[in-house]
Amino acid sequence: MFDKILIANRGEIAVRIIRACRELKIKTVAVHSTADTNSLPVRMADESICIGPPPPKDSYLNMPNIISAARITGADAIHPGIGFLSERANFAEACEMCGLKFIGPTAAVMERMNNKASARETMSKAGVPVVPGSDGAIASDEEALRFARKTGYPLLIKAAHGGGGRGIRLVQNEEDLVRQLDMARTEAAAAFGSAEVYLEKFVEEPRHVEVQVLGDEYGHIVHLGERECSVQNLRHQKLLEESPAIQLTIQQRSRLGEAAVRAAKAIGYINAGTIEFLVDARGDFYFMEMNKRLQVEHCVTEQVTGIDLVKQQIRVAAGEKLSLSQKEIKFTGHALECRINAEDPDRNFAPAAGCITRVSLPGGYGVRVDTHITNDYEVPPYYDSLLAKVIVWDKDRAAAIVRMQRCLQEMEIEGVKTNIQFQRRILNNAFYRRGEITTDFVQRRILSETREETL
Amino acid sequence: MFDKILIANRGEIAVRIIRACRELKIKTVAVHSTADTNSLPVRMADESICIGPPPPKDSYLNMPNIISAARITGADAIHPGIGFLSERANFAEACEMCGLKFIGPTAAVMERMNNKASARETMSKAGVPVVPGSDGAIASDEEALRFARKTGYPLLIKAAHGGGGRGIRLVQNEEDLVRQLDMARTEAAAAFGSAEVYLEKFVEEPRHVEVQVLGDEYGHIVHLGERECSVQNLRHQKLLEESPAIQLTIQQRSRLGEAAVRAAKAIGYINAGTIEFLVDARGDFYFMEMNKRLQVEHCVTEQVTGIDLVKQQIRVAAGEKLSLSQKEIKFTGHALECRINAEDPDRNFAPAAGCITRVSLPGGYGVRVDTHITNDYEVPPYYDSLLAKVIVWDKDRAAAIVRMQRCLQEMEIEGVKTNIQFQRRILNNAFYRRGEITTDFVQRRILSETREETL
Amino acid sequence: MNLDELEQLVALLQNSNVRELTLKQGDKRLTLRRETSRNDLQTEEPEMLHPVELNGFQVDFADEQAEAQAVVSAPYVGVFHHIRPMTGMGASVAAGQIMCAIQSMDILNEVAAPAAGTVVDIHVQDNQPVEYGQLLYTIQTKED
Amino acid sequence: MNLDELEQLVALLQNSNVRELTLKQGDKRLTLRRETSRNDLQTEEPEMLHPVELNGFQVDFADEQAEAQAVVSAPYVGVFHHIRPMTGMGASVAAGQIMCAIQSMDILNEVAAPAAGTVVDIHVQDNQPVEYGQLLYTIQTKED
Repeated sequence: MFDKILIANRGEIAVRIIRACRELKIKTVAVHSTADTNSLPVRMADESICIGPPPPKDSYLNMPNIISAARITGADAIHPGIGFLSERANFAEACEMCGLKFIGPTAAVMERMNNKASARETMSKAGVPVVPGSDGAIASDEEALRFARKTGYPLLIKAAHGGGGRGIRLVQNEEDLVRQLDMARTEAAAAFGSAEVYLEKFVEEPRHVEVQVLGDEYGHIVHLGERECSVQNLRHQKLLEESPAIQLTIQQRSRLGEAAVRAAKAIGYINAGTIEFLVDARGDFYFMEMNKRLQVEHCVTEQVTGIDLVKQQIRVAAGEKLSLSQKEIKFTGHALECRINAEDPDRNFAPAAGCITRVSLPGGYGVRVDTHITNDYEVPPYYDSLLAKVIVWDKDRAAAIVRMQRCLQEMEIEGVKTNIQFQRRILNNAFYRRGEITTDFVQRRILSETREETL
Repeated sequence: MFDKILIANRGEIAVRIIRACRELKIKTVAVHSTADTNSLPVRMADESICIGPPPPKDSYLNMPNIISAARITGADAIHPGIGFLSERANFAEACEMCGLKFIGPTAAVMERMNNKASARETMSKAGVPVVPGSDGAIASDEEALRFARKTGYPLLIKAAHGGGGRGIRLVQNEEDLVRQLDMARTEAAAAFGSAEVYLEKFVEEPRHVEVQVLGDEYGHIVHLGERECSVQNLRHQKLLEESPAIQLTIQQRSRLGEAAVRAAKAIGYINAGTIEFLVDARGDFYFMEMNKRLQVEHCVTEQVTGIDLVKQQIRVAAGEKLSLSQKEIKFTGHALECRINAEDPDRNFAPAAGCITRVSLPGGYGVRVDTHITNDYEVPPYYDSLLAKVIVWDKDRAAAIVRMQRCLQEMEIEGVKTNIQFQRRILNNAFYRRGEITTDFVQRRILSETREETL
Repeated sequence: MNLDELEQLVALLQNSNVRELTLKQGDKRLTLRRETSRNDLQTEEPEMLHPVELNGFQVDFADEQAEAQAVVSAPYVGVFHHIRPMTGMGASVAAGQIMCAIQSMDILNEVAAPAAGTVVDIHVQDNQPVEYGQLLYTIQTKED
Repeated sequence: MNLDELEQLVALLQNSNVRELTLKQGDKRLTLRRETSRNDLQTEEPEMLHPVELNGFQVDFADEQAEAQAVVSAPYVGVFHHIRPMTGMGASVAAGQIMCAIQSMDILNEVAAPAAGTVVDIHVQDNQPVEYGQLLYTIQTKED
C-alpha cells in the first residue's frame, strides 16, 4: 500500500480523497493555487504545496509543478480527482516515468478511448451496442451523404476528439449536412486540435444512463450498477443524479451492466471508470463514451452498494486484487445526489463568486454531505461552481425524494447565489416525480415553465 | 396519520424528530424554555411556543404548559423524545385525557415496568433470564439473609423504584448486608418515594447489551438487533455505542433478540422500547431493565438495519400496522456512535457551558451527524451536555473504528471544552479495539492509564 | 451576545432619547444607561418605546417615564381571557388584584397585578392563545 | 477579507511607524497608506519589517526605505539550487541576471533577478524544496 498520496485537485473531491486516504492510514499532500491557500483540503491534508497562481493552466494543470511537488514531498502516488489532469494520458505517462503511481487507468488505455471514432469501433467489436454511425472519421462529403441516406435524419456531427457535450451539431436534412460538415471540421480543429468528425444517428428523447465499473491489474472487472443522469442543465452539466436508474426492467439493468463489463474488458480497463449510454424510450441502449476517472456522482453508487469507490481505486492502484465478485455486489434502496452550485439561475446559471457568510448543512438519518465550504469561505472565480453535494438514501425513490426535499429545506448558504431553489423546483416537478426524465428535462419541464410564468 | 406533532423536548433529539416529521409531511410545534429561544429546533419547526423559564421543572417538565401548548397550536400528538417526560406514566395519561396521542407506550405499560421488582417477576414468568434475586421486595432482614446464604456474595441491594444506575449498593458479606439494608431503605424512601428494596446477584465484569424492540397496537412485535453500550463514564452514562454487539455468537445474538421480543410481548408493549441486559463473560444474559422510549443511541440500529426508528414510532402511534416482519429485518455492517459532550475530562467530566465560537463537523461517506449546535450556539447550563452524535457505518467493526477516528480528527468545536479527545483515546485503546469492554472499561482501561501517566 | 450586537445597541441608545435600555435572555440581564444632563431632559418630549426583538433578545426601553411602568406577562401557556368586569384601558388596579385568566388544560389560572397603577396598554385580545412570557398589560405605576 | 480583518490592519498600521501596507491574495491587492507629516518622518528610525502572514493574507510592509526593495520568489515548485558563482549576501545583481535554479522534474529552471540591486537577504538554503511563490531573495534596489 502507498505511504503518501498527492491529490492533484481541489474542492470537495480533494476532501473526499483525503478522507479515504486517512481511513487507509495513508499520508496526504494537498496541492493548491494561491487562490486556495486557506481551503479545507489544504487544512485537512498532512502537507500542502502551492503550485501556482489561480488560473488552472498555471496551477492545477501545471504538470511539472505537480510532479515536482510529489517528488519533494516524497509522495508515491498521485490521485488526479475529477476534471483537470484526470483524463490526460500524457500526465499519467509523466507520472509513471517519474516513478509515481497514477491512480487511474494507464496512459495506453486512455489514449485508446480518447479517439471517439476508434472507441466506437472497439465497443462495436466487443458486442456493446453503439448508435448507428459512420465507420470511423468521415473522409469526404460523399461518404457522409451515403451514410445519411442509409440511416435517415436527424443526424449528429461529432468531433472525434470532443467531449462533455462539446463539438456536436444536429442536422435535419441533406443541405444542412453538407453546410455544417465544413463548419464542424473547422470548429473541431480549433477546439480539439483535430478536424476529424464522424456521423451518428440522433437518438430522440434519450436518457443518460451510465454504469460504474471497477477493474484491477489482473483483468478482473465488475460493475457497480448504473446511475440515471438525465437531469442536466443547458450546458449538459449534470444537476441531479440517482441510482438505480428508473424505468428500466431488471433484465434491462443487468444487460446494461454486462455490456459495461464487456466494454471495460475489451480495452483492458484498470481502476474506476464509467461507461455512458444513451437509453431510448424502449429501453434500448447505445454506448456513448467512457469516463476514465472517478465521477462527481460516484456517491450515489456508494450509497446503494455500500462500497467505498475511492478506497477501491487506491487499493487497485496499489496492485491489490479486487476483493469483490459480481455476485457479492448487492444493491439496496435508492440514492439521490443534488449538486449545489454557486450560480445564478435567474441569470442563465452564470457562475457566482464571493464570500459565503453563513452555511448551514443538512444532516440526520440517510443524509451525506460532501463539501469543502465553511463559514467565510471565499468562492474563487477561477474554477467550477460546485459547492456541495447533498446525497440521500432511502428504501425507495419516493422516500429518497422526500428526504432530499427535507434536506434542501434545511440547507442555507448566504453570501453567494446558489441553485438550491432550482433543485427544489426539480424535486417538486410532477414529471420528475414520475420518472419521466429525458436529457432535455430541465429545458422542457422546468425552464419552459419559468417562461410561461413570466409571460 | 397525524397532521401536527408537538415535540416536548430540545436539542439534537428535537431536531431528529422534526426531520422525521418533515419527511412524513407532518407539521411540527417546538416548545422551548426561554434559554432555547434561538435554538435550531425552534428555528426548524413550523411553530414554536415558549413554555417557561430555563429550569427543566418549569419548562420541559411543565406538563400543563406543554399540553396547553399542544392545544392552542392544534397539535394532535406529542413526541416526548428522550429524558424529560418520556417515561412519566402520568404525562402519557394526561395526554390521552386531553385527546392528544402520546407517541410511546401506554401509561398502563409504563406503570407495569416502573416497579423494578414486579418487572423482574413478569420477565421471569415470560422465560426471560433475570439475575438471581429476591422474590420482589425484601420484607425483613431475615429474608435477606436467607436469600444471601442461598445465592452467595457479592450481592446488590437495589431500590425498587430507582433507575439509571442510581440507588444501588454492593455488599460483600453478611455484616455488610444488614448494615447497608437499612441505609438503602432510608435512601430509597428519600430519593424515589418508596423504601422498597430488593436483592440481586452481582454479575461480575458484565457487558451492557440492549435490544431494540418495536411493537404496534395489534400485538405485532419485532426486534431490531442489539447494541453494545458498555463504554460508560463513572456516572453510568453511555459514551460510545455500537451495533451489532461484539463477542457474541450468532446463536447468542438470536437468543437475545427472541428474549427481548418475549419480554415486550409479556407486557403488551407498544411503540419503540429497549430491553437492557447484562451479559457475562460466558455470553449468558440477564434482564436488567426496560427503557420505554427512544434511546440516544437508536441511530446505530438505524444504520445497520436501514429502518428509520422515529418514523416507525410515529406510524405505530398513528395506529398503522408494523409493516416489518422479523425475517425482513436484515443487519448489514457495523455502526458506531460517539456522543460528543460539552464537558471537561480533566475536571471529572464536569459539564461545560458557554458559547461555541466555531464548529466544524465531519462528513463524507458512511458518516452521519445528529446535532443542534451551530456557530455561535450558546450551550445553556441547565440541561444535559450532549452536543452532537457522530455515527459511522462500515462493513466491519475495524473499518468503522478507523472511520470514526477520521471523523473525530476532522471535528472541531471551539469555545467550550468537549470530550472529543477523550473519545479518541477510547478508540485508540487496544482493549477497546479487541472488543474487551465491560461496563468498567472506562475506569479500568482509560482513567487508570491517566492516573499512571500523572504519577 | 457578541461585540457587534452590543455596538448596535449602544448606537441605538445614542441615537435615541432613551435613557436606559435593558436586555434579557433567560435569566441574564444587561442594562445600558445613557449619561444625560438636566438640560437635555427638559428639552425632550416624553416618549414611549415598545419592547422590541433584536437578534432574538427581548429589549425593553426605559426612560424617565418608563421607569414608572410595570409589565404583566403570561406566567402560563394557554388562552387569554378577560374577567368580569374586564380590566380595560385606563383601569386602576391594586397590587395583587386579579386582572385576567389564562385557560390551560381546562383550568382558569388567574393573573394578578404585580403593582398598583393604571393600565396604559393591553397587548392581547380576548381568547387569544399566549405563550409563556408573552406581554399582556403595561401598567403606569406612578401618577404623572 | 471582512471588515474585522480590515480594522485589525488599520490598527496595525496606526500603531506602527510603517507608512504603507500592502495585502495580496491571488491577484488581488490592497494598499493602505498612513498620513504622515514631514516632522514625523524625520524623528523616525528607518526600520525594516519582514513580510508576515495575517489571516492567510501575505502582508508586505513598505516604509520609505522598504519601497526600494524587490523580492524574488519561486516561479516553480522544486528544489532550490545555488549557481556557481553563488549569489551570496551583499552580491550585486543586474536586472535579468540568473541568480539561482529550481530543479523540477530533472530540469534546472533558472531564476533571474527582477531588478538591479544588492542581495540583502537569502531566505532559503541550497537543496531546499520550495513551493510556488516561496520567498527566495530580498534585493535592495536603491543605494542608501
